[in-house]
Amino acid sequence: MINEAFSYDVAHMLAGGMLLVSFMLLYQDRMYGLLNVFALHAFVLSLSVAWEAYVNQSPHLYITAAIALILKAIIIPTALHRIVQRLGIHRTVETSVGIGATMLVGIGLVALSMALMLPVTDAADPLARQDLAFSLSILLLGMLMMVTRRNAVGQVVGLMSIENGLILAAAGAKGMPLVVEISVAFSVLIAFMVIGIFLFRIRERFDTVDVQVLDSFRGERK
Amino acid sequence: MIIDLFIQFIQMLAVLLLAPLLTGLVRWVKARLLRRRGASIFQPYRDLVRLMHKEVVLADNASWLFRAAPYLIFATTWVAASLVPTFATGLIFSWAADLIVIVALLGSARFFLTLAGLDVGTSFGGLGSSREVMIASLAEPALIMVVFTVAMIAGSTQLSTVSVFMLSPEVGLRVSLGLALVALIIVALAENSRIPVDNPSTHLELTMVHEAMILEYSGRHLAVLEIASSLNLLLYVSLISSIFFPWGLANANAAPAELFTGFIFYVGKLVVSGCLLAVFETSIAKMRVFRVPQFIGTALMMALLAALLMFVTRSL
Amino acid sequence: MNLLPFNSLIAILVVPLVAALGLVALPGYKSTSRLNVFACFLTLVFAVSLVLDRPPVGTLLFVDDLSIVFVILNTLVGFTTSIFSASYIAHELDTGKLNSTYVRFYHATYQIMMFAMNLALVSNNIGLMWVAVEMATLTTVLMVGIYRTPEALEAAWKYFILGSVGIALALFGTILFYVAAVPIVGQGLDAMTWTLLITRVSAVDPALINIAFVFLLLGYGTKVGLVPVHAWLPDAHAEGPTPISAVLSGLLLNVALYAILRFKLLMVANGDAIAPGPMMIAMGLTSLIFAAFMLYPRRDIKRLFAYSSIEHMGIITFAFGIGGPLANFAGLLHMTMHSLTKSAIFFSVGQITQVKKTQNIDDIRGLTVSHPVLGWGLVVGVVAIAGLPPMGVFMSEFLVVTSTFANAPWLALPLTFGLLLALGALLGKMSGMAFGKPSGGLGPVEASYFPMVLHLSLVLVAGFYIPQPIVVWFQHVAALLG
Amino acid sequence: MTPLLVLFGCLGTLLALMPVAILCRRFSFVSQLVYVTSLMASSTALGAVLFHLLINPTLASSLQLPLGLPWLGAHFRLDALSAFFLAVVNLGGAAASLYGMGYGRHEESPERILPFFVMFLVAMNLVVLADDAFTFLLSWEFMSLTSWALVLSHHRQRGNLRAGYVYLLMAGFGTLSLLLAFGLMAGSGGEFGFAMMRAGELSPGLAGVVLALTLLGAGSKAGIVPLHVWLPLAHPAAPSHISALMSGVMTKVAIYGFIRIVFDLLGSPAWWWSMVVLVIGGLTAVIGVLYALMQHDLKRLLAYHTVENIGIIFIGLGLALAFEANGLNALAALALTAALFHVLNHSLFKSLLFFGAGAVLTATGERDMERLGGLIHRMPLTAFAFLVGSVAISALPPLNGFVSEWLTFQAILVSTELPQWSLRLLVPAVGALLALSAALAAACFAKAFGITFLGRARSQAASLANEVDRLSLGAMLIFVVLCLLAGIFPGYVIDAIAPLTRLLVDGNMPVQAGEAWLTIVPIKQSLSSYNGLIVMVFIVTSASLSAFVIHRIASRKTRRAPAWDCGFPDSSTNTQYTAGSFAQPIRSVFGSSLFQVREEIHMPPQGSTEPARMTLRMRDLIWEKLFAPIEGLVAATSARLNQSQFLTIRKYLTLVLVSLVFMLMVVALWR
Repeated sequence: MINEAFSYDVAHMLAGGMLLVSFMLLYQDRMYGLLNVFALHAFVLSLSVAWEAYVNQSPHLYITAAIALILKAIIIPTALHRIVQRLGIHRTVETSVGIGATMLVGIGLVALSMALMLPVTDAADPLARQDLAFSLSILLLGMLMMVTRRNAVGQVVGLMSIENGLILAAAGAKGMPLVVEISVAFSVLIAFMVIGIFLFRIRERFDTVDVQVLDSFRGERK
Repeated sequence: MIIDLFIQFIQMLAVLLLAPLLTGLVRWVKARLLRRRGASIFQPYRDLVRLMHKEVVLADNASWLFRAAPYLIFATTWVAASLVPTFATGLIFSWAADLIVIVALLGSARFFLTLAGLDVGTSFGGLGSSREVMIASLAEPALIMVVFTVAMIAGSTQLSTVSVFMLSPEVGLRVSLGLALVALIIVALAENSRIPVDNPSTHLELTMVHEAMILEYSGRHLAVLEIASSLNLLLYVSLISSIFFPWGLANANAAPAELFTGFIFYVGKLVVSGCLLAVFETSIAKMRVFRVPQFIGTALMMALLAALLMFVTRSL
Repeated sequence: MNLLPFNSLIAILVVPLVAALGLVALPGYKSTSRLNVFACFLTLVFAVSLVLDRPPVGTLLFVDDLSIVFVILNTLVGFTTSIFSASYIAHELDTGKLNSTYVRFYHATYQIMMFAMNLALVSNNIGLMWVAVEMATLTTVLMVGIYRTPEALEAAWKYFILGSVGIALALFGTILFYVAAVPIVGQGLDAMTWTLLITRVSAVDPALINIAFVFLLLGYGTKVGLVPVHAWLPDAHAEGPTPISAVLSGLLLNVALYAILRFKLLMVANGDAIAPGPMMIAMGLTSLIFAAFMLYPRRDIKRLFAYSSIEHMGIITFAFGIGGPLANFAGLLHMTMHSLTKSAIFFSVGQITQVKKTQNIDDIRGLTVSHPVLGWGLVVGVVAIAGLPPMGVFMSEFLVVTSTFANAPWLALPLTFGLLLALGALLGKMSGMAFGKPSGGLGPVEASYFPMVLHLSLVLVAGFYIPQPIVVWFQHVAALLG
Repeated sequence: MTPLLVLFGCLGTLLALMPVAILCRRFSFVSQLVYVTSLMASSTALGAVLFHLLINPTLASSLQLPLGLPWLGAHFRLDALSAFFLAVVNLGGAAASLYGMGYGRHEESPERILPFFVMFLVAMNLVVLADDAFTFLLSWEFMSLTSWALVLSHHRQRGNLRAGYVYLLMAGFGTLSLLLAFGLMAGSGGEFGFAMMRAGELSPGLAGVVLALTLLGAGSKAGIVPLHVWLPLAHPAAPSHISALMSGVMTKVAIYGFIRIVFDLLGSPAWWWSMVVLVIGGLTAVIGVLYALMQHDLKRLLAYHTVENIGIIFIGLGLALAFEANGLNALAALALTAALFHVLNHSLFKSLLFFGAGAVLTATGERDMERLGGLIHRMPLTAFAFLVGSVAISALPPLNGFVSEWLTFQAILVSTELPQWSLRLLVPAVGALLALSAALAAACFAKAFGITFLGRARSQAASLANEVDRLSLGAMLIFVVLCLLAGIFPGYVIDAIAPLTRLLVDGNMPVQAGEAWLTIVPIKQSLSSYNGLIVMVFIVTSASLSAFVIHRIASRKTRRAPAWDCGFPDSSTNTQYTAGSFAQPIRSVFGSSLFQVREEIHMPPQGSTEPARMTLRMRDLIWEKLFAPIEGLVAATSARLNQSQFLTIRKYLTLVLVSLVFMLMVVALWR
């Protein structure tokens, strides 16, 4: 059994790494780059979940780590690559807010989540506290990303980075039953499936998945 | 009891008989003032008799209302007039109706007159009626306000009680009384369609109000309406005199002598007021119909002012 | 006593699942729709039997008085809606708006949705509850998109994106709750078991569950359709098949609200935590007034009533936020009345849109002349939903308004303002549609009026007479809700 | 068998009629069936309440049903106040049913009237009977709802939809204000029983708020200015016997609501309340009658007159409040009696007048006075009835309208007893307004009757009109007789009202039954007294006497000839005065400010033969300045907010993020 401090540092490092990657996601403005960075995000996630599993001797977390690795780090990015190719939108610059502003807001959000989390979780053990703080900021950054991305793929990626943050939190929560991970995986699966269906259908009818076009102008809009 | 009834009866008869005389007097004085010889003051009686014996020429689409109206108007006016103490107070039926009722009775007379004006469906009739209601809509509130003032002072709306109180010393001289008097006189002029509001002796469409309404009447109907209008004049004169100049009013259950003096006083008042009216009418000009509202409006304002003064100063 | 060979709590979950499988397998429209109705009826029966024999509290599943109210309401409306949808879908098939494969898919999803909602209502585990709510959401997403028209797809897409953000928030809230509970209750399932939490929550670190509640309120609030996270709701109602609109308004919103209520109980039970009331009151009032304003510019009949659902959800949230036996009773009553009335309205609206072949309010005129039953049904429904007597909503709104006088009288002003605003909008639209010279399609209605009439008569009776047992029950639950 | 039970029997019968009317709508007999049954039920109810009011007015019988709020139940109570108003309601209901038996024959879609008609009657009865807030509000709003349905019974006519909409919206507004008022009175405990509200004491401030809310709630239903806007739209839109019910009876139910809350439940009043009520009453009276003068739609004119009479009633109520607040209970009783008497009177002659208008409508198909005229020849009985109604509503002796107005004047005259200066200044001014409105009312009905029934027919329809059926005439004649009786035997009515005043302001006028010759004496003989009977007898005798004498001693010859008209008779009926031209002088006096009247005369150019044209422009300032802005504000706000409903998903997500961050910050700061 390795000592507390070391495991703590590793966990900290990995979680912090994820946060860093979230920032990278935030300023990626090319499709392919975005997908690659997301794959990296999922990879770091799986690492940190695995580490949690190792430290807490909770083997079921390995499953989660595996799901994260296989599904999020490999399958989904490649699938999205395909979609991007088929839709021919890999060239589009698709952030709608300036990178700098986004970054500033992101930093603000991180600060907020730290301010919220670190003081309150005294009762919980330090590991969980770290993870909660990081995952909250990852979640917020993910939302920020969904807000700043103009097209569907970007938003889906943002959504999935939110999921990653959630999984990080769930993994950090000691002994959290299997229910949650399964549900997460399951929800992500559904998510991907549905998105796939939608993108496909949308392709049928629109020449772009730009969300702005999706908002049709019903008679009610005046 | 019998005496009271008798006196009441006498009064009713008196007003009926004296009314044409007053009209005749006013006409005669006006004529003299205009350096004309003028018809005798008894001319109205002759006119009435002549009219009564003429046949009635009814417009083709005159309804039953047109024929009933004169009698209704006459009746209401007469009842009102007979409720005003002329030479004696404390009439037996005075409690049956107070000042407000008298005002309302005149109102109903006017109501039927306007309807009669509309009945035949001629342009003149409508013209008369519409102007009449416009005048009345201002004159009636003014009258009510005068009534308020008087009632405040006398502590009653019973006319007999009022005039008795007015005789008593504690009346004193009051601003509101003066205002009320002026208002009442203006209203009286308006309600009797005298100059400057209306001109009884013209058939010029621009100036007609009262005459326009009774334009279609003839024969006995016209006669009855004439009596009614002179009754109206008499009523207002005796109203003013019994409120503001109640001197010489006898008490109902007084000795015959007193009653007689009261009667003399009353006739005197009639003569004086008749002359005053004639002088007034000859000395000023008829005003345009649409300046009439201001004229009567001032009466309303004065009466309201008087009432307000009373309400505030009373019980101080 | 146990009337049944097996636990009816399990039954209300198993029946829909089995039915779903069967519906996927079975071909042909008639049989499937019949099976659908039958399955719903069976579920309803089992749900009612829950009142008679209460199964023991399990670690995953349990029912208490609160959840039984929701379950019965849920299954009842589910049943009537299935009857309505049978005729509705038949018409859609005839007009070729749907083909048979989609219908099969539709029925299966319908059952899965029922399963998910029941599961959410009877789960004793906050994690499981979360899973169930999300499952219900996702199934409805599929239903909304079923017509594949651009608008339908857009609506479903919007619903999906906003919904899954809601999912994420709710999950994070749940995790936080777990983390907060671990030190007290200990690791594992226990820290997520509601019945255990409610007993021990007083010792939990309040600061953490405060944050958790924010996430839960926003997360589940998205499903409830509270302003400002309501954006998906009007489109989803307008573009999906009308039975689904009925189910969304009548059931799904309640289920999400149920989740919020469960956590509100926990918050209240923990003494030092932030009071959940003010947040719920604020969101409720915002939803009410905002939705009331939104009723005026509406041109699409289904959107109109979608916004009215937001409005009423606002009222209900407001009532539960006020708290206290009276307000909670009012909230429960209002929720029941709203589910019944709103689904009845959607039944009539569905038939109207089918006979008039339009959803545009301006093209629907003189219904009481052309289709008396539909027209008067709509009139009665709108009169009820606008809170006019002698319908049940009047009673509940009366109670909601008067309950504010107990502790916060000034809140009655914005509340009544919103009510009046909504009244004006709804009546204006309704009188235009129901009266005047008929226009649009004059064809006959082949669908059955039974569900609409049933709901409306229930609401009508509730307006001046509520049976004593139900009153006692509701009062007990209201007391539970603190 | 107490009156209350009889009453509920009748209500049950009426309710039972509703499904019958719906189910048997195909058969022709149903309308007769419904009207006959409702006639019987209403008259039975009338008998029951009269029994209660005259035999044992002091005892209050109450009843509780397991309906309404579960833990409260539905409470009903029959005391003197409710008995009086129930009498008004059921009298109107019976007459309307009788009238409907004839009038309903011409109805093309009775199924849109009959069910709501009976429910409307039931609702009005229940409002007056209710003894707890919930039952009261339920019946109150149900009353509005059913009458709304009746307003929409001719929903295809232009403007009726809007009328119904405005009506129901105002009704909802009123109900919500009353709801707030009751909420305040019930307090935190939520005691909704009237008995408990009576017991409870409110702080003066709260009581004032309750008064204001009650004025908004009951006032909007009664039609006080400026909340009257719905009334002239809705009342004429309904079938005439419904209009009669709405104008003659429903507004009285609203008055009942006001009296019940302010005089009964709210406890002792503060003197300044009366200021508010008096001002509102006076303004309502004058503005209402001015609006009426400007109308040429007969039924709308009548509706505006309802507004005026409501104003008169509120003046009486205000005076009663003033006296009661100063402990002058006898005088309060006088004022309250005047108000209640006018309630009765108005219900009588307003129903009568609406019946008359309905008769004209059936006979000619016209409501526009400009297309009527000369009907006195074609339908003499209707004309007579309408004339009596007009005389009564114009407050002319010896009919009933005058008595209540006279009593109000008496109450104003004794208000010098009041200690407050402001009241002493206000009351005579209000008196002036009252007198003004009375005079204008006379003018208005000279116009209404004169233009509609007198003169020459202005349209084909009017010249071919025929007298209406016997049943309608019967309904009218009943009211004619009642108006006359209430006018010449006012003492009995006053004595019948005495228990109410004892109940509400625990004082009463001197008993009138003892007075000689059936005179009425408000306070004491020397102060003022009135005897309708004597005046009546005097007028009749002198009129007939004079007629008799003249016919006997002078000529009785009569000849028909064309009208003289100053020598310029014109055969065309267009030369007659119209409703518009009749009102022109008054319009020019009063209308310039309130209605912004603008008259433009376009003379034809020299030598051209075309006629000169006059265009008249009038504006309804109350609507334009008060309601149109609200309408516009709501529309603008919703349009503005509506923009936020069609954003991109991204923007919605931003919304979610922002609200999340906001709430998190709140929590962070809260700690």
